[in-house]
Amino acid sequence: MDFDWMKIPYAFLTVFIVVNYGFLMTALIQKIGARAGRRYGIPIWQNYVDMIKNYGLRSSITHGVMFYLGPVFRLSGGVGLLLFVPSIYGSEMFSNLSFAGDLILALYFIFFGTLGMALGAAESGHPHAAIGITRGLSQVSMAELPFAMAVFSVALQYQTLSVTEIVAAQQGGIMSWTLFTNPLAVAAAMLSFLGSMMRPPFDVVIAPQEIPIGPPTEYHSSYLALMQTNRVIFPVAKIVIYMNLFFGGATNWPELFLKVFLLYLFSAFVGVCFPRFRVEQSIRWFLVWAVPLGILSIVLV
Amino acid sequence: MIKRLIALALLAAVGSVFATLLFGYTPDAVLNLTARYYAEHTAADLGAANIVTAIVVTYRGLDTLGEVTVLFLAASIVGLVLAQGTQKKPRTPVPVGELLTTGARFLLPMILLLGVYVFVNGHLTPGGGFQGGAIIASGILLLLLADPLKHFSHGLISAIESVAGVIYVSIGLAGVFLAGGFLDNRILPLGTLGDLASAGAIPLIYSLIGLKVGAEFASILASLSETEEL
Amino acid sequence: MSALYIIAVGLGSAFLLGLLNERQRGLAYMITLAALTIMSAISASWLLIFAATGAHPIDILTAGTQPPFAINLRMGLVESALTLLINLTGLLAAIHMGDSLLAKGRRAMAVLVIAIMALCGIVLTRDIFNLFVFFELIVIATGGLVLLSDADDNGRAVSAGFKYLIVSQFISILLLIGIIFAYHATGTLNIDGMAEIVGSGIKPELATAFSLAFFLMFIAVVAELKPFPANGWALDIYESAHPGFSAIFSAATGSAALFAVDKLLLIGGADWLPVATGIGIVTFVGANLLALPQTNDRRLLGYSSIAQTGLVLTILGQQDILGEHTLFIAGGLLFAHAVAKAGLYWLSDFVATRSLTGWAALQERPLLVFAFVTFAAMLAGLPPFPGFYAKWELVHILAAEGRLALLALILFGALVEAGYLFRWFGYLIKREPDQEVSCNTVQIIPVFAAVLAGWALGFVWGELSGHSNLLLVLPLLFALAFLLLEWAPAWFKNTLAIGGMVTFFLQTYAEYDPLRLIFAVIFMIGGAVTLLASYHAHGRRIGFYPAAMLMFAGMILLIRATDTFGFFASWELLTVGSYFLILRGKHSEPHALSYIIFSLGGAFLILTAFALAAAAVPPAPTFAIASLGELVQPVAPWVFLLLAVGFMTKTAAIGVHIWLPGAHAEAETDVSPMVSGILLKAGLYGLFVLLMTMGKQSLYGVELTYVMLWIGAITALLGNLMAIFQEDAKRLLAYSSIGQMGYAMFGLALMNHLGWLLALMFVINHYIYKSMLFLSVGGVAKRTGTREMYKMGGLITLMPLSFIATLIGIIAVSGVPPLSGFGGRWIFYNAILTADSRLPMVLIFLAGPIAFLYLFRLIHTIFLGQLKDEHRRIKEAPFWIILPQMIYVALLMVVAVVPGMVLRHVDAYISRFFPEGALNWEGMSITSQFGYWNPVAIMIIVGVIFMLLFSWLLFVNRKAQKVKQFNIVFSAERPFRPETTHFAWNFFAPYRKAMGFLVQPFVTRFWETVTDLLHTAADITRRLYNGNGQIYAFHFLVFVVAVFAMKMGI
Amino acid sequence: MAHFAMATGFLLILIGAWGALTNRNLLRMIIAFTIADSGVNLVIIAVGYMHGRTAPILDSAVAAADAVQRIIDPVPQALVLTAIVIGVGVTALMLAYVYRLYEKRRSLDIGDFTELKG
Repeated sequence: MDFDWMKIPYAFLTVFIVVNYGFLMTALIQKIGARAGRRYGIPIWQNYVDMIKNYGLRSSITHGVMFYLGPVFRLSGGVGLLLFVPSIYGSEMFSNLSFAGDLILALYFIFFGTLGMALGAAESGHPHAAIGITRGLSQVSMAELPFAMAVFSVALQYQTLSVTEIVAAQQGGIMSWTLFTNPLAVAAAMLSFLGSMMRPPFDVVIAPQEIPIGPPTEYHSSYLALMQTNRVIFPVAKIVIYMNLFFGGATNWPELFLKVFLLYLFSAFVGVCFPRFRVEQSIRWFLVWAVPLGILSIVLV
Repeated sequence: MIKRLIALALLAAVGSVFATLLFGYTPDAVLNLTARYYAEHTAADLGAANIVTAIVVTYRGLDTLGEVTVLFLAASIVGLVLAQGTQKKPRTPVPVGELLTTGARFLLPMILLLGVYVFVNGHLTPGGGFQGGAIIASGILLLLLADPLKHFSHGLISAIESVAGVIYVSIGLAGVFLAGGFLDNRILPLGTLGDLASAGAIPLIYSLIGLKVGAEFASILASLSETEEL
Repeated sequence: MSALYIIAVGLGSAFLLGLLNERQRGLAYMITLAALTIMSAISASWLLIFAATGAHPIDILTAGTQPPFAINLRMGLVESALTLLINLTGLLAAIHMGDSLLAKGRRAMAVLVIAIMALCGIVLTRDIFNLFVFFELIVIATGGLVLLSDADDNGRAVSAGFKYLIVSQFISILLLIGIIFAYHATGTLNIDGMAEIVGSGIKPELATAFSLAFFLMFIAVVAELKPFPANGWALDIYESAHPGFSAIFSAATGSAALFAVDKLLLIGGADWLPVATGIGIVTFVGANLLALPQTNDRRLLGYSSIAQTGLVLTILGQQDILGEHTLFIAGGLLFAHAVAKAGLYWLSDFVATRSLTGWAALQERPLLVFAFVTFAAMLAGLPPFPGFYAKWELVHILAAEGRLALLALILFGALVEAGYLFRWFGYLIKREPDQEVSCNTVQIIPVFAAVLAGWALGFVWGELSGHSNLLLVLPLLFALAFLLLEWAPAWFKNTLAIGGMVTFFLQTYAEYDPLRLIFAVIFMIGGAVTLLASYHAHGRRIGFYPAAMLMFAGMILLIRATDTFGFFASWELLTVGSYFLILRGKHSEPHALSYIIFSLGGAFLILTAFALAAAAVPPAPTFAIASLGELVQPVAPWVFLLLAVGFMTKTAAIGVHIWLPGAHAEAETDVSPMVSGILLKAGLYGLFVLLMTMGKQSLYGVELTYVMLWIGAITALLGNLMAIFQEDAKRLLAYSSIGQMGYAMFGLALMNHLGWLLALMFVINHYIYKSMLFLSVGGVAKRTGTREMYKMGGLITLMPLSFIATLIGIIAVSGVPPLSGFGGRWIFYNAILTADSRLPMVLIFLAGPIAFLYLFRLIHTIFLGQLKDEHRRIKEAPFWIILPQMIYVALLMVVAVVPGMVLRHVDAYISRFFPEGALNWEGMSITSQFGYWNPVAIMIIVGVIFMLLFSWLLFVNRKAQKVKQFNIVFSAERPFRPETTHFAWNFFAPYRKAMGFLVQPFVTRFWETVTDLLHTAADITRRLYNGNGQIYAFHFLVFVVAVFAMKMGI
Repeated sequence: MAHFAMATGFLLILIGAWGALTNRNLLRMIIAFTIADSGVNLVIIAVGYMHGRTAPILDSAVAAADAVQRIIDPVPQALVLTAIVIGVGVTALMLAYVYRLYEKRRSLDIGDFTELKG
């Protein structure tokens, strides 16, 4: 088996870059959101502080094996997702571990962390964790649907499931982005995007008021640290997929940073403008608005 | 009322079938195939003067055996059913009158004799086992009317009935071995047409039938008579 | 011995009985038995002669004169068989009624002997008037026996008998008028003579009279068959008479009367065949429908008898097309009916109460249960009994001649009949017995004689069928052998079963092509692995092994079948076997019933399809399955449609799925994986075969595979959706199976290379993970004593192995990498990229994430969350239930890492059908024309990341202690009761609010409405039978007039 | 002649049937049936009748040789004998039934024996 062992350090590099970028970006977005709400917001380095503190803490309690594994699953999911998709188009160095599988692998790997998280939180025996999970799963199952259809539409459009080839097909100017060649799919995917970013109006799952903090209620110290790390990796990884599929990918890191930031900002923007939905409302919202777009995109492509 | 109307409608429909049969019916001018055969062959083959008897006892002997069996069955069942009912309690006999008693005493032998005559001569003259048996049974009926408390030996009646039946079947089987088939009357000499001792086994069979029928009717009558009035 | 001796012996002994003393009852009884034995022996000797030599029938003359001038009898193959049936029924009935006969005395015995003799007479005689005499003998003997056999001594039988006599009087009036005018028109009383004259043309002036006369004779004799609806009197007799006698009335009288009708049809000729058909089919369907709401066992059997007689009459009416097969078909159905019905009536004597549920008393006697099963299977026409072969022939010929409406009616009636029979069997097995079985050794003899006769007939009909005799097929024999081993302990039988299946696989695996090999492995090796779980059972486990092995035998034969006959026979075998298996569950009675009804309905569709197919291709004794591909328009799409729907009832496609959840959920712990993980694959195999041979078909411009695509997608969506709302863990898994089968069907219907590969992937995966999950959940349910998930919780520490199995299972089902489910999803996406139709895929997309919901619910509410107080001392599931789960875990891992091991061979095989789109299996990576996938790499990458993080966390938290259950805080309180803390009930409430409208039980309501309508119709019709004998006479006359109007009107 | 007898016979059958269908009393029904039976027997005999011929008995009046031209059809006569006897048997059986029914219920109304139905 001829395996290019250099891929491993490269992969670590990608993770490193993304983690740092994610720290800064999420803090920035949070600050923007706070300002929009006429609050001062957190300092930009707050994430680093929290992270160092949490990694430094030692816990002496656990609720059981799955409780233990929850954060592990979660972060594995985030990192895996990041690594199964090439970050920078045309760069051998940052194509990561995408040789293992194509778009479908990424699509399904999104659920890996969700599943593990759900299992771990449930093991804590905290009812709010379970309630949060049911709400989250209910909402995600519907929110992911338009995205899946958009992905399928794109795959049909380009007749491939390989992320690299899809990005390649979008090179040559902004007008060859999927955003313009297949606007319906992108619209559907972007609506779905709102649902999966855990921001208002679709954040009842981790609702900070009614239920302490949703599934992660019982997590603290190093458990929480792992999950917080994932909170920054996962959105970036996901946005990278969006970027690759719909927005022409990125040929270098600054382009990636920019695109990721703008996409993230989009969800934050919507989040500060709209009030929160209840779960059944959001399910219906996706069913009524996003799913038809997805169907249209499949039929018309 | 509705029931009657429906009944009327149904019977009208059945009646229309009957009417079609009736109006479409023309009597045969000549004997048909079967009847012709009987007319031509009975005398020669079976030696019986009464063709109807020949048909009843021999040609269609299986029917007759069945017929006898029907009576046997009826008698058995009636006997069984009525025997299961409560037995007649002794009661004061209704006076039956001198005329009836005397008449019965006087007529009974003659009736029995007539009955025997009728079935013995069944192959020669109109009549036969069934008619003779019925006549004998009517004698029994007379006896019962004259003396309602009269007790008949069911064992005897039953023995007559059964022995006659068994012999009947045996004669029938003898036909298989000695003649052309089951119930063939030619196991005995045919004799001369018109003689009493002619027509092979027909007189014998008809006598057995007469005895059997008489016994069966008698048995039914006796059973009915012995039953408690409800 | 001449056949005449039957009559002579009967009569002679009857008269002889009269000679005996009333007290010599023992002797009288011996004479009765001896006479009936001799009569049976005579018939049997003739049957042997005719069967062995194929000699022509022999005419027996009476009076030494040639017919038509004297009465003649005829003994041939049919006559000898029928008289044997009659005499044996009589003999066995006499044995059965021994006590009663001895109590009533010699005259009752004489009546019985005469009745049997007269029935033989009806069969033997060739004279129409003689026929009348024998009929009257029957009437009187029947009347007498009913009168004497007033079982409860409350006069009910007496009033029934009187009603019978009233109608008989009307019948004999019509018969006599008919005979005399027929005689006048033809000049003969001989049946053959009349037929000859009618055949050579009757004189025109006599023609009208003759046809009227014939009508009267015909209708009178047909009335002896108790046609619907002119049969109230007969039902009352069936209900009230001594069962020993009812057996004669049903088995012997019915058969003799049918033969009489056949003789009349000989005279009437082709004109009257439609009339017989019409009366027969109306009777068959009507009586079966009316049997549905019956609660009295004997009355129900009466309705069933009438129905079966109606069916045989229908067949007699179809002589014009059945030709030389009439005998085989009518005989098969008639003998099956007679033997079974007699047996059931005799059995009914052992049951004290007259309700159907009272038969639960038989539960304690496995042998009697076996007898009941034999009889019910014979009546329902299941293999390997004669009715099955007969049904096969009948349907084929009807289809070949295009009499499809009749075919549909027959199958509908048969389905209704199977419905009430199996419902009854459900009562027998499942209801609480409220009384003891009362039977003595002697009374059991006739029942088991009937059982033996049933199996023997099955063998004979198998030999005569021209197809392979099912009773000579090894797997089936192996299954049946377990009947003889019922005394052995369960572990012994289990070992034998596993050994047998593995050995058979090793002996035959070289014979299968890759596709069949996969199914063979799942059926045989998979079955053996699942059977490992059965070691946990103690005792003898009576009834389990014959049923299970019957099912496995059916499945094995299914993949080995090359012609349609073998295929259909094995289909029925596996259906029946699985039905018995499912019925073993504690509360599975209604579900097993709906399972068998849907399955038989599906089987009938398959049968019809095979028949239509065979009709479209030049006649051959067998129709190879491969020849399905040769069919052309217009028949091909219909065959396709019927077969597809038939197979889909087994895979529980939406619309015909309602049987599955209950059946799978209520089954025993080790049965659920068999019927879910393994049995469902039989339906998929059917669909595979169908699509492989027939490919795409379109009907009225609609592509049928496209419809199937939609059905598959809807099934996948709704199955998954319904699964998330279940509170019962096994029901949840069952609904999940519906969804999974939807996926597989969808894959098949894609009609491309990858679609099929997808379906196969599902076949393999679903077998593994669903077996595993069912075992795991079953083990938990066994320990906790409930299947309601909200009553469980927190079992992870107590049942860790079950938890692991469930965890692996749900990861695999959900399709999350790196486990094997992902392979399926990957192939799925590749497959749909090449498909033309895109809309149904939307549904499939939706179905995917929904699977997460129910899977999470499964693992959360059982293993995570709060442990209940009453479960604190629970132990891990029994070893034998855990063992197969661990094997499955290992298997899943293997399939996940090296899917190519199995799939590449199949991939190559599928290339024969779809050369386009094959996968590339070079190296570690699997490549399609669109994408790629490297299972090993995924496993390693995920594993490495996972282990890195895990070991870090372990390291930093090495001092962490597991805290107490309630060491959590919420809403400023510390919880103290697990019940209020375990969030489990109505788990996905928001989802129900949003999507609940999709899972309204429309389909269930639809089928409920159908059955309700049937029952209501039957209940309304029942009111016709108001019990008044005079009204029954009206019925008879209305029947006569109606038939007359129809016949003459046409 | 034959038509007249036959018409009478049919009429008797219909009368008997009417009686059996409309009378609720068991004994009356039985009597109605015997009337109908007589009608049947009359019809049978009527069918065998041929105008201008004599009874099928060979004696001094009818010689065996010309019997074919002289006698009427003997078959219906043989049949009717059987029919009559069977009728008697059935009637006897029905009477036994009525006895037993009356014994059980003290009623002769057919409408009182309807406990078996449906």
